[in-house]
Amino acid sequence: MTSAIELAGVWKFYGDYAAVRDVTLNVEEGSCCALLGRNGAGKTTLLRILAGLSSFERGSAQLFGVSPRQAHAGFLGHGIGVYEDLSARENLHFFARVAEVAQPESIAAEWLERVGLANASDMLVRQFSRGMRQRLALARTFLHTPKILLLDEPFTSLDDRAIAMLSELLVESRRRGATIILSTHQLREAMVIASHVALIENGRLRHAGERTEAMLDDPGLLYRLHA
Amino acid sequence: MTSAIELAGVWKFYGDYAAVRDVTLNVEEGSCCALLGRNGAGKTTLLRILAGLSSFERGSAQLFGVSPRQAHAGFLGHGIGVYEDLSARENLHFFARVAEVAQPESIAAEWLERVGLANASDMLVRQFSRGMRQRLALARTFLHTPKILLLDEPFTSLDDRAIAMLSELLVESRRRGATIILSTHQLREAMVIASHVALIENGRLRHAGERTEAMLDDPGLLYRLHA
Amino acid sequence: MREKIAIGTAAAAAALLANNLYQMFMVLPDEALQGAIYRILFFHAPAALVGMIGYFVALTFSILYLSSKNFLHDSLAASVVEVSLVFSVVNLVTGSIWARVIWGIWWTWDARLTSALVCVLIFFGYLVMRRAIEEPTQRARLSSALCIFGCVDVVIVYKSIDWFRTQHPGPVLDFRTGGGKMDPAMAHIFWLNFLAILLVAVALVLVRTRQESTAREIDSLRRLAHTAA
Amino acid sequence: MKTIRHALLIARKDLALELRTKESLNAAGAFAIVILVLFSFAFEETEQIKEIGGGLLWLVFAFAGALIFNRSFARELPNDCLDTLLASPLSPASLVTGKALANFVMLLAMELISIVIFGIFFNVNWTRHIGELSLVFALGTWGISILGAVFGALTVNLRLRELMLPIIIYPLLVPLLIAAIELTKLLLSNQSMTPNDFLWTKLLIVFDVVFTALAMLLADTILVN
Amino acid sequence: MKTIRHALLIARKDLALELRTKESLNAAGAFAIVILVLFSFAFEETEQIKEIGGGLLWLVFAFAGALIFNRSFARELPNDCLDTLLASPLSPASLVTGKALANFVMLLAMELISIVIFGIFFNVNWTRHIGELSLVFALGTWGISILGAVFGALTVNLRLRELMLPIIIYPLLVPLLIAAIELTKLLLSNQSMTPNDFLWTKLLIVFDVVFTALAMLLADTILVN
Ligand code: HEM
Ligand SMILES: Nc1ncnc2c1ncn2[C@@H]1O[C@H](COP(=O)(O)OP(=O)(O)OP(=O)(O)O)[C@@H](O)[C@H]1O
Ligand SMILES: Nc1ncnc2c1ncn2[C@@H]1O[C@H](COP(=O)(O)OP(=O)(O)OP(=O)(O)O)[C@@H](O)[C@H]1O
Ligand SMILES: [Mg+2]
Ligand SMILES: [Mg+2]
Repeated sequence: MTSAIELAGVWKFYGDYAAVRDVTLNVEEGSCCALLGRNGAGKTTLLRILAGLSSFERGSAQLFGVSPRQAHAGFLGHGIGVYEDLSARENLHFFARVAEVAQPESIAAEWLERVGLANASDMLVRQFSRGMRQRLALARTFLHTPKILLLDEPFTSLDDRAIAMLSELLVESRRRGATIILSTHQLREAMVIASHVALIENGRLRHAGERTEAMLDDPGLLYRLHA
Repeated sequence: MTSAIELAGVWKFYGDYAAVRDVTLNVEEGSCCALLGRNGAGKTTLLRILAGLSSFERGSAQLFGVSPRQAHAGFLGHGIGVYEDLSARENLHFFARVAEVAQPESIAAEWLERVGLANASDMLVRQFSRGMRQRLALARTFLHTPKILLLDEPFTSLDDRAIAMLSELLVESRRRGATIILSTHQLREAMVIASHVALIENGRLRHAGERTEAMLDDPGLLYRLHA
Repeated sequence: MREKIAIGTAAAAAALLANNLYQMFMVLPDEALQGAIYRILFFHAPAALVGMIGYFVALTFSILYLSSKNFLHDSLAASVVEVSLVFSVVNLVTGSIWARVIWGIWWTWDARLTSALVCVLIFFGYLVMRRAIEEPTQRARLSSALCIFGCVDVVIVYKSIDWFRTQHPGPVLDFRTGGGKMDPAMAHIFWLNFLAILLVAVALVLVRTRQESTAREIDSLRRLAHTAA
Repeated sequence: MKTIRHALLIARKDLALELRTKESLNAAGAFAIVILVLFSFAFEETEQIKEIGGGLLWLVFAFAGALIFNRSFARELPNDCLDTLLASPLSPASLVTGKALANFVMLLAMELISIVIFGIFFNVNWTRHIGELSLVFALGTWGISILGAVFGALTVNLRLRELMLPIIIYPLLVPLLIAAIELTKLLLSNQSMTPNDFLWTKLLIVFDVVFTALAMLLADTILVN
Repeated sequence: MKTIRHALLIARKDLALELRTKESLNAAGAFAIVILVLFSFAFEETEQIKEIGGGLLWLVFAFAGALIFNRSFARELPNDCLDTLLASPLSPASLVTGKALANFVMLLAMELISIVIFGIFFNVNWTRHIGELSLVFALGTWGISILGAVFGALTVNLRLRELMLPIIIYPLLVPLLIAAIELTKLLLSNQSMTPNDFLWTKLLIVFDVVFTALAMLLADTILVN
């Protein structure tokens, strides 16, 4: 199996605090890796490094052999990355054009349908509820069918149906060969979707491997093993 | 039992869209009501009305017999309401003074300890991870021991430990007589904590009553009943 | 080692300055038109030149930082700008005094004077901005960019007397006119004093850089402590 | 009493947020220098400058004010802090007053630096009537600050934002600025006051009182949805 | 090609956002009007005004520009939109160019309004050399806009951003402003161009080219962490 994502000995400092410490991680092409860890462990920092949004001091990071800045992964961060004063449709049009998608209009309409915002497509984002925003942000991220998806707590504020919709999106993305890393605190959902898990604690990678049956039955297992 | 929160025939319009439709709801003093509903159902709107942050067109809303603007409930919204460029401690000092708490300094220190931010108390909030922010926001909300707590998706981004901490805070608050309404999509956690549940759908209240044993065993039950 | 170089440079500068001052006041005669005051030239123009050279050195270090991400280059750029700024201010002040004596006014808005003042403002802004940014990589990155933009103005300062008819005298120095505009004895002292002032600047830069790198060492030691923990 | 205490709380918080370090004074100083230099470029002869010194100064203040006021409520937008304050026992009036106080302090600091630099650049002696001058500055600055706070509140309010109210609020400042300019001109040129000039002072005072009262009354309307 | 297409995309998006919210246009427009009104009070003699008209106008543009540029990248901060753009295939250079284009259009609109008001208030006929004047305005405004975009990006994450931006860009703008002022003065007073004046035009063009090139080169450095 080829590695889609390769991190080797990466350190990231904020001032003199090391938020990521000597992390070496390979994610196979086509797998879905759940990045787990307590608040402040360094999940967001790691994902931002992979998205090319954050510099790091030591080590190397590569996505399909190129630097994160060149890989243009689909990235969904804590901030959701859509404009408050544009409508849902305008947002998707804009980001579709930015991503150089072939038919921005029809793709945008299709995605509005998929994430259940077809009725609200001409409302401004500032009029959206929190969950509707998150759905729009998901559409924005998946829109250009990126080969690598970096999702930071994508389940936030989603209702049961939207969670099912996102799970389906993830399964479908894997089927077309995309590689996924997602961080989350919703262990149960994560275990169902993930093929691999990684646990990060105080910036250090404590575990990385396949998601086992035992984890599926007891989502909190990993935390307890490394307590 | 006296009602702490009384909503009678409340309608709220955004332009010509009715986000809250004829909602009549009483929440008993000392109870904990989980407000459930799909994305865009109207949970946030309802909580904002109760916090006095949103006007409404018809009906009446009272908290302990006074209008929401005078009741000064403890409110935690989607935005977390802390300043990015103040440290955690400075934030709590400020909000403790705003709430006219007796000993702002010691109370702030105590709460930093409780939410697990004692080590990070002099960091600026902009340096916090998403979960650390949420913890700080919880401290900000509970700090002045309000009689009514309005919590909009308080579990967002919290890790397992922080969820346990929040559950404990809620139990403790009820013990001292506080009334709680919280909205969430994390049904499992909600069912464990709540004494009552309310379901809102397209702005209409579809269900309000005690949380039954059946719901505890099957958190999705309510949604299925009203499908 | 670096300390010794700094001390050595400072000593050389002091010796040279002493010699120059003796030559200036005891050997050279008064100038025909201006009298004694013309001697201010020996400080006025070299200060300007050293300042401008400094900005280009800082430009070089800024570009070096951007290609190498080596913080040493960043602190060198910053200390060079700081020292250059001092000499630019010396140039402004001596020029002002001279203007007061010769032209009867402290200041006029001609191209040379204006651009020289703007240059000071730009690099003052550079220092203000550096102080306002706490994160070291961000500070180095942004101030390097600003330095590159600022140096465009230095070119304007230098060329202003060629491009515009100004109150300020046109080019006189040999390397710009091809020679002949300045008395050789005067030119000799002029360049000697230029050298002296350049040495003072180098000594100051060395001291400043040492302070900066000490601060950086402390910083990285602290990181190391965290790394071990 | 409570309103004042709360207003002070807000003002202190705002100042802490913006002025964490003494670098901010550097920044204010640099700003004043740059603007004044820009002015002298635009109007080359210094003689002219002396004549219009009063106007010049207040223009700089109005510009610095615009930059400061734009931030004053915008600072409450990230993380919905404004909501948190509105849900708290703090009254909207104390919020507006607090913002005005913070604006006042920041602007006054800027003004102090500006006038010192102005004196040096344009060779104007402004210390002769320093008492009266301080009074004029304080009165004028308070007027700008309270209107700036109201203006800031208006612009963050989504309901009112499209109403182009800022365009109305700004011209409201014109009478105050004219009064302040006339008085400053007078004091800088070392003339004595005529009854006509007291009129300007009165105008300043009336303006301050009226707008402060209006701000208190309308704070609720402006801030609460 | 791709850079230009992307830049246009960004510019269109920014203009759409601005037209919807009018955040900076309101503030900048109101401010420009107030300054012009104030100045018409400060100088009672219209003769004086004609002489300093060029300086006055460009000063107003520079000030209004600061209000516009402060927002230009700040608009990307809510919801971390800037991160999304940086993670996308869009190059930082096209982002800066796009912002500069949006700034350019907004500032030009502002200038049009200002000069019309100026003409009315001060009784100046500015339509005689409208072709040359447009050229001078376009060249000058592009220079201001590109610098405003670059330094808007540079200061977007700094505290005291509002003050920091003018501190840094105004000194850099001085040569350009002086050239624009000289040319505007000339064109407003209806004189014909001398060779010396072509120098000013050349300066404007060189300035635009140099700073645009530097902006393209340094966009990466400034925007990417
Ligand atoms: C980068 C900036 C400057 C450089 C390189 C520079 C260089 C020179 C040089 C080489 C001379 C000698 C010319 C001669 O002897 O004919 C000179 C003269 C002079 N400079 Fe500067 N200068 C600079 C800035 C200034 C400034 C800012 C001022 C005023 C504040 C100033 C005021 C004068 C005066 C008054 C003279 C003598 C004029 C005369 O002889 O008529 N200079 N400068
Ligand atoms: N700009 C910053 N300056 C200083 N420290 C920072 C900064 N950003 C993050 N940190 C620190 O880095 C650590 C890791 O943060 P990160 O956001 O990656 O955590 P996380 O795993 O995503 O947590 P969460 O589950 O709460 O989102 C935290 O301790 C945080 O305080
Ligand atoms: N400012 C507004 N203008 C117009 N419509 C709005 C506005 N705010 C909210 N709405 C609409 O009101 C409805 C209810 O929104 P609300 O935020 O209360 O939902 P919610 O139940 O909190 O959803 P979520 O679970 O996604 O947070 C939504 O359909 C939303 O589009
Ligand atoms: Mg995170
Ligand atoms: Mg909600």
